Amino acid sequence: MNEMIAHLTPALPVILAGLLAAATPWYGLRKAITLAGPLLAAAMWFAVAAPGTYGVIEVAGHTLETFRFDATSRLWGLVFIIAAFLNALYGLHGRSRLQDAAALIYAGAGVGAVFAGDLLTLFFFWELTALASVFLIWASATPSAYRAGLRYLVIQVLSGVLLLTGAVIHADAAGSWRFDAIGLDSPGGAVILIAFAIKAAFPLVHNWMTESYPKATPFGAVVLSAFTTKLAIYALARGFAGEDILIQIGVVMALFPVFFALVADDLRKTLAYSLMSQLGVMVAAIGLGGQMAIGGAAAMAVASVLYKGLLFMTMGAVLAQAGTVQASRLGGLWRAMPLTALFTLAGSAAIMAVPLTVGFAGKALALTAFAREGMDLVWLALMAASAAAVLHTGIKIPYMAFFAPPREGGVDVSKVKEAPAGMLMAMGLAAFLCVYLGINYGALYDLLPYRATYDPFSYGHVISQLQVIAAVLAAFALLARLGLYPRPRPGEILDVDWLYRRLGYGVARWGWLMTDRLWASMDNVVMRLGKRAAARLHETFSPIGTLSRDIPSGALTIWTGALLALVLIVAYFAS
Amino acid sequence: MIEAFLALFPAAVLAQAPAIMVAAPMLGAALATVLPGGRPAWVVALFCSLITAVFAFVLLFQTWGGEVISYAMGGWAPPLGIEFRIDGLNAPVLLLLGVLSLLGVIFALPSVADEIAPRKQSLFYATFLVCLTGLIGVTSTGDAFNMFVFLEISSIATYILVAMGAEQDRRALTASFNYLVLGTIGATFFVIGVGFLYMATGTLNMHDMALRLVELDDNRVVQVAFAFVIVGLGLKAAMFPLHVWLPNAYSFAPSFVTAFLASTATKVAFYTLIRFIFDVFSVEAPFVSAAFVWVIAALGVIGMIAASVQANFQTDARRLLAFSSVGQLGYMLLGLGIGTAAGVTAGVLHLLNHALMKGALFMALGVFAIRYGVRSINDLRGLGRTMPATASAFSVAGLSLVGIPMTVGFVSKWYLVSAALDRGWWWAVAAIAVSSLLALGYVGRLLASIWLQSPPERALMAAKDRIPVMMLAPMWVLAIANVWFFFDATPIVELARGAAEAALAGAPR
Amino acid sequence: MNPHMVLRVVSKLLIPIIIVFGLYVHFHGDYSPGGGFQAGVLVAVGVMLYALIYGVEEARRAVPPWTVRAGAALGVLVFAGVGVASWILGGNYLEYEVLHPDTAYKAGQHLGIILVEIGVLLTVFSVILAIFYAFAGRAPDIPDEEW
Amino acid sequence: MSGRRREAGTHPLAALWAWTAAPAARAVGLIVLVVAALALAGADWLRPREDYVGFAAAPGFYALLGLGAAVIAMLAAWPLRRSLERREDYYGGDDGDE
Repeated sequence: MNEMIAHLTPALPVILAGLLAAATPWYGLRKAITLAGPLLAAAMWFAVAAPGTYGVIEVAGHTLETFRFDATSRLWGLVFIIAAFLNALYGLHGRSRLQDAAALIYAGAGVGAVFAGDLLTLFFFWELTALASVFLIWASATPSAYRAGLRYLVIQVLSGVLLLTGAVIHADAAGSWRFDAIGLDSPGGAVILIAFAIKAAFPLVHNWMTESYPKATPFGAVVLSAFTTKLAIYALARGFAGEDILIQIGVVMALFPVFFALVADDLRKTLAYSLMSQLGVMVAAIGLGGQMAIGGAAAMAVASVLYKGLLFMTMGAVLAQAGTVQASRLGGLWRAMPLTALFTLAGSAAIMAVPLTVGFAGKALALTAFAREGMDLVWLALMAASAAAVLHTGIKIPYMAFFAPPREGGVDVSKVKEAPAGMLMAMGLAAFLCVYLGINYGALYDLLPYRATYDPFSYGHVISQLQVIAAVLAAFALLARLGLYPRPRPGEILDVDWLYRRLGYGVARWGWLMTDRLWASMDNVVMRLGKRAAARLHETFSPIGTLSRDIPSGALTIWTGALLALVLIVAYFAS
Repeated sequence: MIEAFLALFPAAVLAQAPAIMVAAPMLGAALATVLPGGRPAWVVALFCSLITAVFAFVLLFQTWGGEVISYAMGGWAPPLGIEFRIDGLNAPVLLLLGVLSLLGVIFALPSVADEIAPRKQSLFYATFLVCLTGLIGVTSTGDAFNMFVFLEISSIATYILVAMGAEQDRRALTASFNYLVLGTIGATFFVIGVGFLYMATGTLNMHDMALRLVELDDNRVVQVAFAFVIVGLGLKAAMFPLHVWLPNAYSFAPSFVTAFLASTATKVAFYTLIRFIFDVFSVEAPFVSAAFVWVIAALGVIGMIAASVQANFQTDARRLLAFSSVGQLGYMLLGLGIGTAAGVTAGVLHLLNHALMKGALFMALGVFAIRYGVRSINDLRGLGRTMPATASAFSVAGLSLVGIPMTVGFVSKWYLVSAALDRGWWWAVAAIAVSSLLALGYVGRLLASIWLQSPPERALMAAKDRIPVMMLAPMWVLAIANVWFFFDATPIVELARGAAEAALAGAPR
Repeated sequence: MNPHMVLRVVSKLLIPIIIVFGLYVHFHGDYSPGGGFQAGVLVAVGVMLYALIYGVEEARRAVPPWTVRAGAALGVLVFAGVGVASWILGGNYLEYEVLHPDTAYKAGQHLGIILVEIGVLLTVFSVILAIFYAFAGRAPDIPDEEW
Repeated sequence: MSGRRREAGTHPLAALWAWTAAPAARAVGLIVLVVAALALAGADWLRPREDYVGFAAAPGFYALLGLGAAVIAMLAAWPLRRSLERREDYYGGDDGDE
């Protein structure tokens, strides 16, 4: 240990708190621990005086940089710590020890991954996020959640394995394990990019998110929404800033989920798709590169942690209190949960990027970067995607849950109670942050990796954003009145998960059947052809033949002979 | 510290250390045969394995800086007499034997008392000591024919040990018989190879043989000898297509025997492979280097994937781990096949680490078996709740088997990947990744069954007494070692590196 | 009247000779072909012949199984003990030279090899007999009527 | 938590949103929204904006963008949903084993 561990990574108290929570059966003490962990981490964050690399550990002949505190990582780290605290607050009433522990370990792993200075440390925490978070899905304890969790785990672990593979290749070529700009030129870069792409829910590999988040527990989905994808955005920003291909992917990623978000019946599924769309904007901004775009992506990530977290919290509260988040069974909940409705509206405003909310400050920066670069079409597409976000999230979530007329056979509003105090506190705090950072946007911009000289509150910007929002609202009201709005109804919307859940499964089954038949017919043919020869062999080697049938050692003896022949042949030709 | 340890022994004893290693368990075996009951025999076995462990450390320290100890049996100077030759390559294997036999014997008392009829227990321990004698002999001898003799001693004792499982399951008898047939084939191949070598070089001393083989690269007899030796020893080590004896033998043998064999017997056979390939023959001989790529590395890669796939389909926990052993052996073979110092280091490292993992895993299964009599994966369900201590140790070792960071499994996989990359073998890296995923699959099945499922009702009732500490302690020692040596990897990495250097030193060309 | 009179008489004559011949082979092993292994087999054959003629039960009375087990252990102990003795006398394991001060005639070598071979003889004798007992004990003896 | 609540299940703070349930709320809301949208779009003609993207500086552009995006999204959802929607337990419900 060349440099004594002066500053430990802030991940440590969070993970330790998680482990402690796992071992603490007393409810009160455990909750104190879950709150104390993030607070301690925040204290450690503020204790760092100057950027630099701390917490260097020597393990197995490798130097692990566990705490790299610089312009990029400090922002994400802080946001993750705040999110961990909000989540702990939100989970105050939760009785599940497993979830408390998993949430903290998962959050700690996210923090650790952000502060990782080298690829090995990154890999370690990367895998830890996967392993810890799956329990938040499994905690739902339904068979379908179990299977979704399994699929989630498989793809997340795959991401980790790819990361390790790519890292090894990259480090081999670059001669260093440092996690800096990787780029696609370097060998291994592509493999690492795929690893990141999985966690960032790129199109075609996004199903783990849209499938598992709605299956997680109310608390679990909140926690899940905060870390994994934002961690991937961080990793992309650090490793692949300015890779052109990300722009195209980002555009597709921003537009593709719009439809799914609009028609999904499960409101948490809507949120998952909407999250994917937001991530698409960030990915495109990272692909653009340059200080402003990266800053914009960072600001959006911060904003997204806050308002997406807030919306998942409110929907979690609805699920916990009303028993469902199916749009087709909800409506009129404002009567029972007025405060939750208020906070939902705050979150909606933020995701709509209404001026004076954090969403506005974030989105403005990212989209303006495109405009300044003269990438008009990309800009237009992303603008359209964010206009659609107003529709499919900003309006749909609060309207369907709270303000639509109650449904026939849906949730009986009179039996629903307002969310418990802990949840309300967490939602309130998140809503406050959404608005506070929107007004005092300087505080947010100061944390960005570059000094923003951009002022989002120019007349042109404010008015144009208001025009978009108002137009979408009016269009929604009009079409809903005309009955042209696709009203939610229960049903499964096919996504690319069909490829593996149906097609892949079907193909595998079909292949299995076919091979079975093939073997049978082959057997037949071989039997007929080989009958005479076999009979002869049998006559000759009868004792051995029976021996080999009864005892597998006979077969192995043949293998031994074959191997001997192989070695002999190799040796013969080699010299 | 090393000097202080060595200073504890008189010089005369230090000089006799190689012989003491072999003689102690041999005398112990004779003594145990005539003792009346299991417990006195166990005391003898414990004492002998303690001596073995202590002298394994002595030998290790004596050879630490690359020294070579040559011990002339009966005072007949090599190359004519039988030589015991300890160098950096076999000293770690001896250490492994010593430490794991000690831990195993501690574990054995309750386990054997449970699984073996009291009448046979003293003979059981005697057989175990004979087996240990043979394994130590194989590892320390420098004489090719003597190696064959010791190999047979250990093998025959192993057949008996495996057959002792018949009290639990009659299939142990067929398993043992199969093992006997195939083991004998392997030994015969080996001795044929040694015969050819003797024909070509006129010597049986392996060091002497290496010196004489330098000029005999083109000799067909030598090449044939090489083929016989590789295949014979490969069979003993359960190299992939020749592994068929192993799963049955491991799954029907008594628990202690499986734990002991899995962590030592195949390791010793693997050591003999290294000894022959690198030390007696040379990597620089064209037929050896060709065999590396086309036979050893290729079979290693095929084995680590095929056996891992097979492990995924097993329903019996011990069988699953047995197939996993075959797969893990693939890693070691791949390390050898890479053929560089880094590759051999990785191979030996994985050899040591795998002994730690599998020792702990099989011991844990033994504990499960003694408490609930469970064997199939299905029966493991809920054990995390009913036996958390054992289940945790099992999980740690299982994760190490997968190669999760913070366990030694990661360290050895790490070295293996680096070695493969140095050589530019991308396909090998890909295969390691695939095999690791497969390992995750089968270990995941075990762990999911243990931790995620609820215990069957009867499990709570059928519980016998508390688990003896004597079973828990060695298991936990191994499980902790699995984590410890990740954070302090230097000792084992140095051991492996020393072994690789000794192996590659070979004869000057 | 016992139907095997001839066999019994002849075997009673032969068995001591066989055993003595075994010992002869053993002691010859020192300087010409022969030795403990072959001798052990020969001596065991003597007992086996006895068992064939008089029945396994009789043979078991003459050479009880526990002696067989003890003999095997004792043989190994003798063998290993010679090694330990040579340690104590300051030599390497099984270094016979140190066993006797007379080096001119290699007396130590002679002594050592004979002692070791005695160990081998004992073990081989015992083990061969143990195998014989194990197999012979499985099937009932051939009844007298079938001779 | 007192007995003063007029209706079962109604939160005391629900008064905050009571207006949304007013009979006229829907019609009035529609009118207000449309008027607001038109007014905001009209502002462009009163005070021209600047923009980095050339065509975006055109008056009313953002309103059209919002309108277009929303209408296209909503209308496109119908055919897409018809082709992609399956019954709820398509992948097997909670008791199937996929």
